[in-house]
Amino acid sequence: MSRTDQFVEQWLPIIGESVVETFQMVSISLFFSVLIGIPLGILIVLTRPGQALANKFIYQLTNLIINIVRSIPFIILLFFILPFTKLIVGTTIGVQGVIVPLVIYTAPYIARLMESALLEVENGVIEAYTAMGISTGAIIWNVLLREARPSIVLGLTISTVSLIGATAMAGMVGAGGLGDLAYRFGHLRYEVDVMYATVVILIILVQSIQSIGNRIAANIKKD
Amino acid sequence: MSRTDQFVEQWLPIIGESVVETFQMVSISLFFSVLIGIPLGILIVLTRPGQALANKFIYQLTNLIINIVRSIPFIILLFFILPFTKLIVGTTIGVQGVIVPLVIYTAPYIARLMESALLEVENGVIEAYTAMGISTGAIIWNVLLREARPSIVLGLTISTVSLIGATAMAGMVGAGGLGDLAYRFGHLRYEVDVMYATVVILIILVQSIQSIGNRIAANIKKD
Amino acid sequence: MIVLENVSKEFNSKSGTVKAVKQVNIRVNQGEIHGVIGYSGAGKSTLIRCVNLLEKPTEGKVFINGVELTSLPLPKLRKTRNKVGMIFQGFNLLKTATVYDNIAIPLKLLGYNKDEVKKRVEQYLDIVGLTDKHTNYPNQLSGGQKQRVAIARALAQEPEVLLSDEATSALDPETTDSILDLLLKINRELGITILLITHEMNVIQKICDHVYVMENGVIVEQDTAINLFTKPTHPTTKKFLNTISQRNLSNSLIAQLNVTGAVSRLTFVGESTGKPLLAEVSQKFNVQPNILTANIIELKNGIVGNIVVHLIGDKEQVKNAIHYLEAQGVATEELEGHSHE
Amino acid sequence: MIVLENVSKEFNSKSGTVKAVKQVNIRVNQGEIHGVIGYSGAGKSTLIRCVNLLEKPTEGKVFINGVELTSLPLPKLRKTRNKVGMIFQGFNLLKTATVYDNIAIPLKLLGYNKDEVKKRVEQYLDIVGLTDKHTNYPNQLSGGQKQRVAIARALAQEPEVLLSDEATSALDPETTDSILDLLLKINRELGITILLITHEMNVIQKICDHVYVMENGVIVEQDTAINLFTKPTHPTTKKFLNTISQRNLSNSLIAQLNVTGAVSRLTFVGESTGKPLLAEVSQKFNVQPNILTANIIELKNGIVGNIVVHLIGDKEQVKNAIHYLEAQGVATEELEGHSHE
Amino acid sequence: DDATSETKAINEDKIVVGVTAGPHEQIVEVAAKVAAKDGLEVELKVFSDYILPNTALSEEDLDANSYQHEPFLDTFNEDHGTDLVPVGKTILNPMGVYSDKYDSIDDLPDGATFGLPNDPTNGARALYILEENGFIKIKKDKRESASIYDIEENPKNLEFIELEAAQIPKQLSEVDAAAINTNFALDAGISPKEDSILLESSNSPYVNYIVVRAENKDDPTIQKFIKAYQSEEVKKFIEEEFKGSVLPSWDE
Ligand SMILES: Nc1ncnc2c1ncn2[C@@H]1O[C@H](COP(=O)(O)OP(=O)(O)OP(=O)(O)O)[C@@H](O)[C@H]1O
Ligand SMILES: Nc1ncnc2c1ncn2[C@@H]1O[C@H](COP(=O)(O)OP(=O)(O)OP(=O)(O)O)[C@@H](O)[C@H]1O
Ligand SMILES: [Mg+2]
Ligand SMILES: [Mg+2]
Repeated sequence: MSRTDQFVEQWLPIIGESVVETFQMVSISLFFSVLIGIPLGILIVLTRPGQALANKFIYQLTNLIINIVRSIPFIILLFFILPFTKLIVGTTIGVQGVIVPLVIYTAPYIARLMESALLEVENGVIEAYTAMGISTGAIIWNVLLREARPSIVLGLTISTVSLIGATAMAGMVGAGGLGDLAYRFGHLRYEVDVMYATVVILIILVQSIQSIGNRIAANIKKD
Repeated sequence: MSRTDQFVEQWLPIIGESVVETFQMVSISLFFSVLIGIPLGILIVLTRPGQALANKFIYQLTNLIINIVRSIPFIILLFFILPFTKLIVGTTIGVQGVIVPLVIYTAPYIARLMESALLEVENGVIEAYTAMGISTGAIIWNVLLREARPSIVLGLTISTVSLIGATAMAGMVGAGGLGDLAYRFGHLRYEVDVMYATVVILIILVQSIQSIGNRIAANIKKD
Repeated sequence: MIVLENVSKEFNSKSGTVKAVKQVNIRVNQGEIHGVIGYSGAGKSTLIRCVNLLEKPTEGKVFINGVELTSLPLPKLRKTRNKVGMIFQGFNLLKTATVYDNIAIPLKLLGYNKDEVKKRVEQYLDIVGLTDKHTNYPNQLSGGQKQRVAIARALAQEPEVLLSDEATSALDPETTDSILDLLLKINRELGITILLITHEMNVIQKICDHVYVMENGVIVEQDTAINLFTKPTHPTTKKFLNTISQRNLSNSLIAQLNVTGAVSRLTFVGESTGKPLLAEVSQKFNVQPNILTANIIELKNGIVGNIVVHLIGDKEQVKNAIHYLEAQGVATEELEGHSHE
Repeated sequence: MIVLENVSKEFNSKSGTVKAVKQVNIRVNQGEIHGVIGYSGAGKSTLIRCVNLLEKPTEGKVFINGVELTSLPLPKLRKTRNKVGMIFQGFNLLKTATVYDNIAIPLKLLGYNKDEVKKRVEQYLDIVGLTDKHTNYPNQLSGGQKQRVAIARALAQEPEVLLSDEATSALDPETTDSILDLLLKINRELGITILLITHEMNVIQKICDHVYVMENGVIVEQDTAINLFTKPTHPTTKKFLNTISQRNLSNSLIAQLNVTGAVSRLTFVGESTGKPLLAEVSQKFNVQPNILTANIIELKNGIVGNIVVHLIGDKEQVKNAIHYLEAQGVATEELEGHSHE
Repeated sequence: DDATSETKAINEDKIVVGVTAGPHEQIVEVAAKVAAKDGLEVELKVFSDYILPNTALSEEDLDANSYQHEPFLDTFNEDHGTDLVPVGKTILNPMGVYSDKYDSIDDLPDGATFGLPNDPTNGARALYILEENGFIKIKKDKRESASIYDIEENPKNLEFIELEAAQIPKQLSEVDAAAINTNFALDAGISPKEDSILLESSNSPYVNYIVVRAENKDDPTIQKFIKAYQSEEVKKFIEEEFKGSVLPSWDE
């Protein structure tokens, strides 16, 4: 049996499992992060002074909460919210246990990127829809989010890639995944082949996500 | 001596030192990341198909490099590039040793945020300056970067906050800093007071950076 | 019905406070079309934006169909706005939506069902002549085409009140005419109330019942279109009228011509234009009338004729001719020239 | 000097390929002002954008001052573009720069020294009447004010060749006039070559030497301004001319009037407008001329008079009167009406 | 309370064991194979953090963990008010001091830089070795869980630099001396016997344990797992794989 065959036989299942874990962590936590992050981003844009729902208190509070969460290093956050994690998903370890901290880590980050994307939407179009007496909710959905889509897609792409990076740290709570595999085997055990294989998979993953993101954004953008 | 006094006496110098280390790490690596990230972002915007300097090869290559670096989890990156770090700054430990990996981690990230900001600039203005026969360099500086400033500032703010997060991991090469202090003493050694103190300082730091960033962006934005 | 009572609007900027609109009163009854003219920066756009509260007036009250808007809670304000269409000076289209969707989306949001939306979009796209562009995106359109999409969007809403800010200024005369015809038609058939801003006198001429002239935030003159075209009093009004009746002859030319007679501006209203008055004069008096400039302006509610003639002959005869013309119901104005401008 | 040789431009979009400009030839000699008119979507903006290669023609050659641009390397293209100013339909100002900076930044980039920049900015801000707005940002300006900043920016460059895409369409008549006067002045004093797009015939009238009429990407008629105003041949040209000479009377009215005589359009060129011809006719023949519409159009290079008269009298007399008028150098055209439109 | 602990009573066929990445993980992997023959399934949860395996254990997400020595466990129990108990000795991960620049620890000059692991279990040990050999003095109450801030006397003015344990061999050239776990030293091609300038004494208190919640101390499933861990196969694996840098310590 050649060295390669041996490597494949030994590591393929492990790497395969890590790929699955990474996909699970990224997709599930991305889903919830988007679910929380986008409304948060909208809230912070709409409640800022001079905007449709200007409300200094809510604006400052949301801002503060986002900042607090973003201030805490991921590893501390992970530990800080253990009771909360336990409450929500019933366990603090494994892929399940890492979803909650990943979401809490990623959501405010997405909110910030959202903010930056939404602030780019031309005021004029929003005015046009306001003038027709269309409700703020409908304007958010049909104008604000719609027009910001190219930036939103780019922002989400960036977030997804960062999220993949964060899952590497998720290994610390026993969730596994590619980043953790690279760290544990490649780094701690000097199984350099595993590390390279894993990093190559990560690169392919990131490159695909970024290409898809760029393509979608360019497609939506019509000017 | 009261508990507080004791705490202050014991930990104040240590925390103070960590604050200094964090400031050093963040400011120096931010400086270099911006220096590398912004031109990279410009390159990737200008060489994309249909743009002023459209060049498929450079575009794809830059894109790939950014993606590769962004693919590698920070913790792996930190150790991967040790020889390179040693070559550049002569040491791989302490604040100096962590600057290189932090820059390599942050620069492509800034490049991506830059890309997203620059793509928002209206084509019309760029055309107006092209029509006057103004050089691409001058247009980049006076139109592209100028008009994108609000988004750039927001993007840099987000990057800076993420960078502070990354410095927490930098403790692994002995660079210290607030995040590392919170992790090792607050978390690993359960000096809860230290953790809270550190986290509060981090929150204040992040909140200030974000507020300043938001204020500047709002000030530059004139529509 | 649109009523503005003492509406003022101030802006604060680095270069100080700008009073863009000052104490303006306007009343557009149901089914009427009123127009606002004025120089660039006069405050026209700001004024019209006060009507649907896109700009909150610093002072004054705004009524639409009898409802006072400034004190209205948001949900009720929205209800009223549903009935108010607006065409913006800057188009304000969705960049990422096709021409079709730019018209369809607001209709969907206003609660019309799928079939109705489709019907209206197709109908109004046809009206503005953009059916073949329905899959294009705004940045693939010419300036005038964008303007027409904006018009179609506002009209498809089939509002009771229409606010139009230079809706036709990016359009060629032919397209402008067809849009104006359309506005007149829906005004007549559906009784839509229109307040419009324009700098093109032919728009005023063709569809306005009433005209406001604005300068530095103040309405300096207002009257029915006929009165304004016949007896303008404010210099700004006169300058605007010059654009279609070319009233301005050089002073030196007038002075030169006055040596051999008199230069006179004759304004006819309605029927009197039909009479071959000048020929009569030439037969009755020993006076040769030479037309220097002439215009017959068909207004929405009547016809105004405007002729500047050089009446050649001796002073006495010329005076008699002018008296004769006035007796026939023609407004006359003798023009004095200066030999040096 | 601007020369376009067989220039075509195609766009590809979902709704198929659009041939926006088809085989266009244009030659604007140094110091001339040429105008392009045409319906919305005719391809005017695309054409003018081909001149400085903002739009790369799919076919054909572009020369500016004798230099062929399409094959020029970028640095040389830039050199040529330095001499070409452009006013855009959509303003294209820097949102984040003040009015002052919007004019100053390009000047700085073009290498003028500080004093020169300051001098020019102040001079052109004054000319467009925006001195008091110099610290404002574009979104604090009215539509016309933005347009004026764009004009000032292009003129401050003091180009040899100016491309203007509807530069005055957002402006009131007074401001338009002052801008046109300015263009004429710099054209006369500095010999600047101008190619402009407009849909306002009074712009053509006031400053153009030569006119192109564009339709569906093709130039369907072109001639000197005087010839075009006197003897328009293409229906589109005629429609555009109607906007300033109100040539169109309803067919039924014409039919009705023709019962009691003849309706005739008289076109005078130059001097003949000065003659009291109609009065003469009325004295010489037993014919009463009733002016239905009348226009005297002062073109840049001459005067064109345009009168539609109802000549009342018996057929024979009317015929004689018309022959007499033609003998005096007046172009006549009898208008036929149909009782049913 | 009783009700919950009863429902959470250890499953007879399967236990979940937490380990930290590295030797602990590798060894339990082998122990799991042994246990499988005995009808016991062992599921591994790998952590890189040193706190979460204990919190997860006390939260009943784990049934046992294997990564810590007694001093660390005691501190943890005290800090977090938990009741975790050691039930079986596992391995000793001896530590040595190495230097690229000096042949003897006594050559270290005043103010020399000294690298040591930045995690609490290994970091405290490094300091302990130094204290044992009289280079520093640690505060009394912190003796077995000391950090670099707990040093009372430092006559040589050593400058301590905390580094990632696995990384120290690669960074050895940048410090005057460093404490390195033997396994990492071997991986990096450094020989403990020849290259070290100081080795941990064999009576180290830092033997690692399998740890469980107090109520499961005598649970038969746990005993089954301990038996599998302390088997001959595991011992053989350790000796072959780690070549003396990790010592099976349950027989002592
Ligand atoms: N990028 C594009 N993609 C597809 N079609 C385009 C694009 N740009 C312009 N067109 C089409 O080309 C034609 C000519 O457009 P152009 O802007 O030149 O018209 P225009 O004569 O300037 O009209 P207007 O007076 O309304 O400004 C239009 O039908 C337009 O829809
Ligand atoms: N947001 C603002 N901040 C400061 N000044 C403003 C603002 N908006 C408008 N203005 C000023 O108010 C005045 C009136 O502007 P407005 O847009 O109403 O003019 P307008 O009559 O519509 O002109 P135009 O015909 O050029 O469109 C202008 O002098 C303009 O500079
Ligand atoms: Mg306006
Ligand atoms: Mg155009």
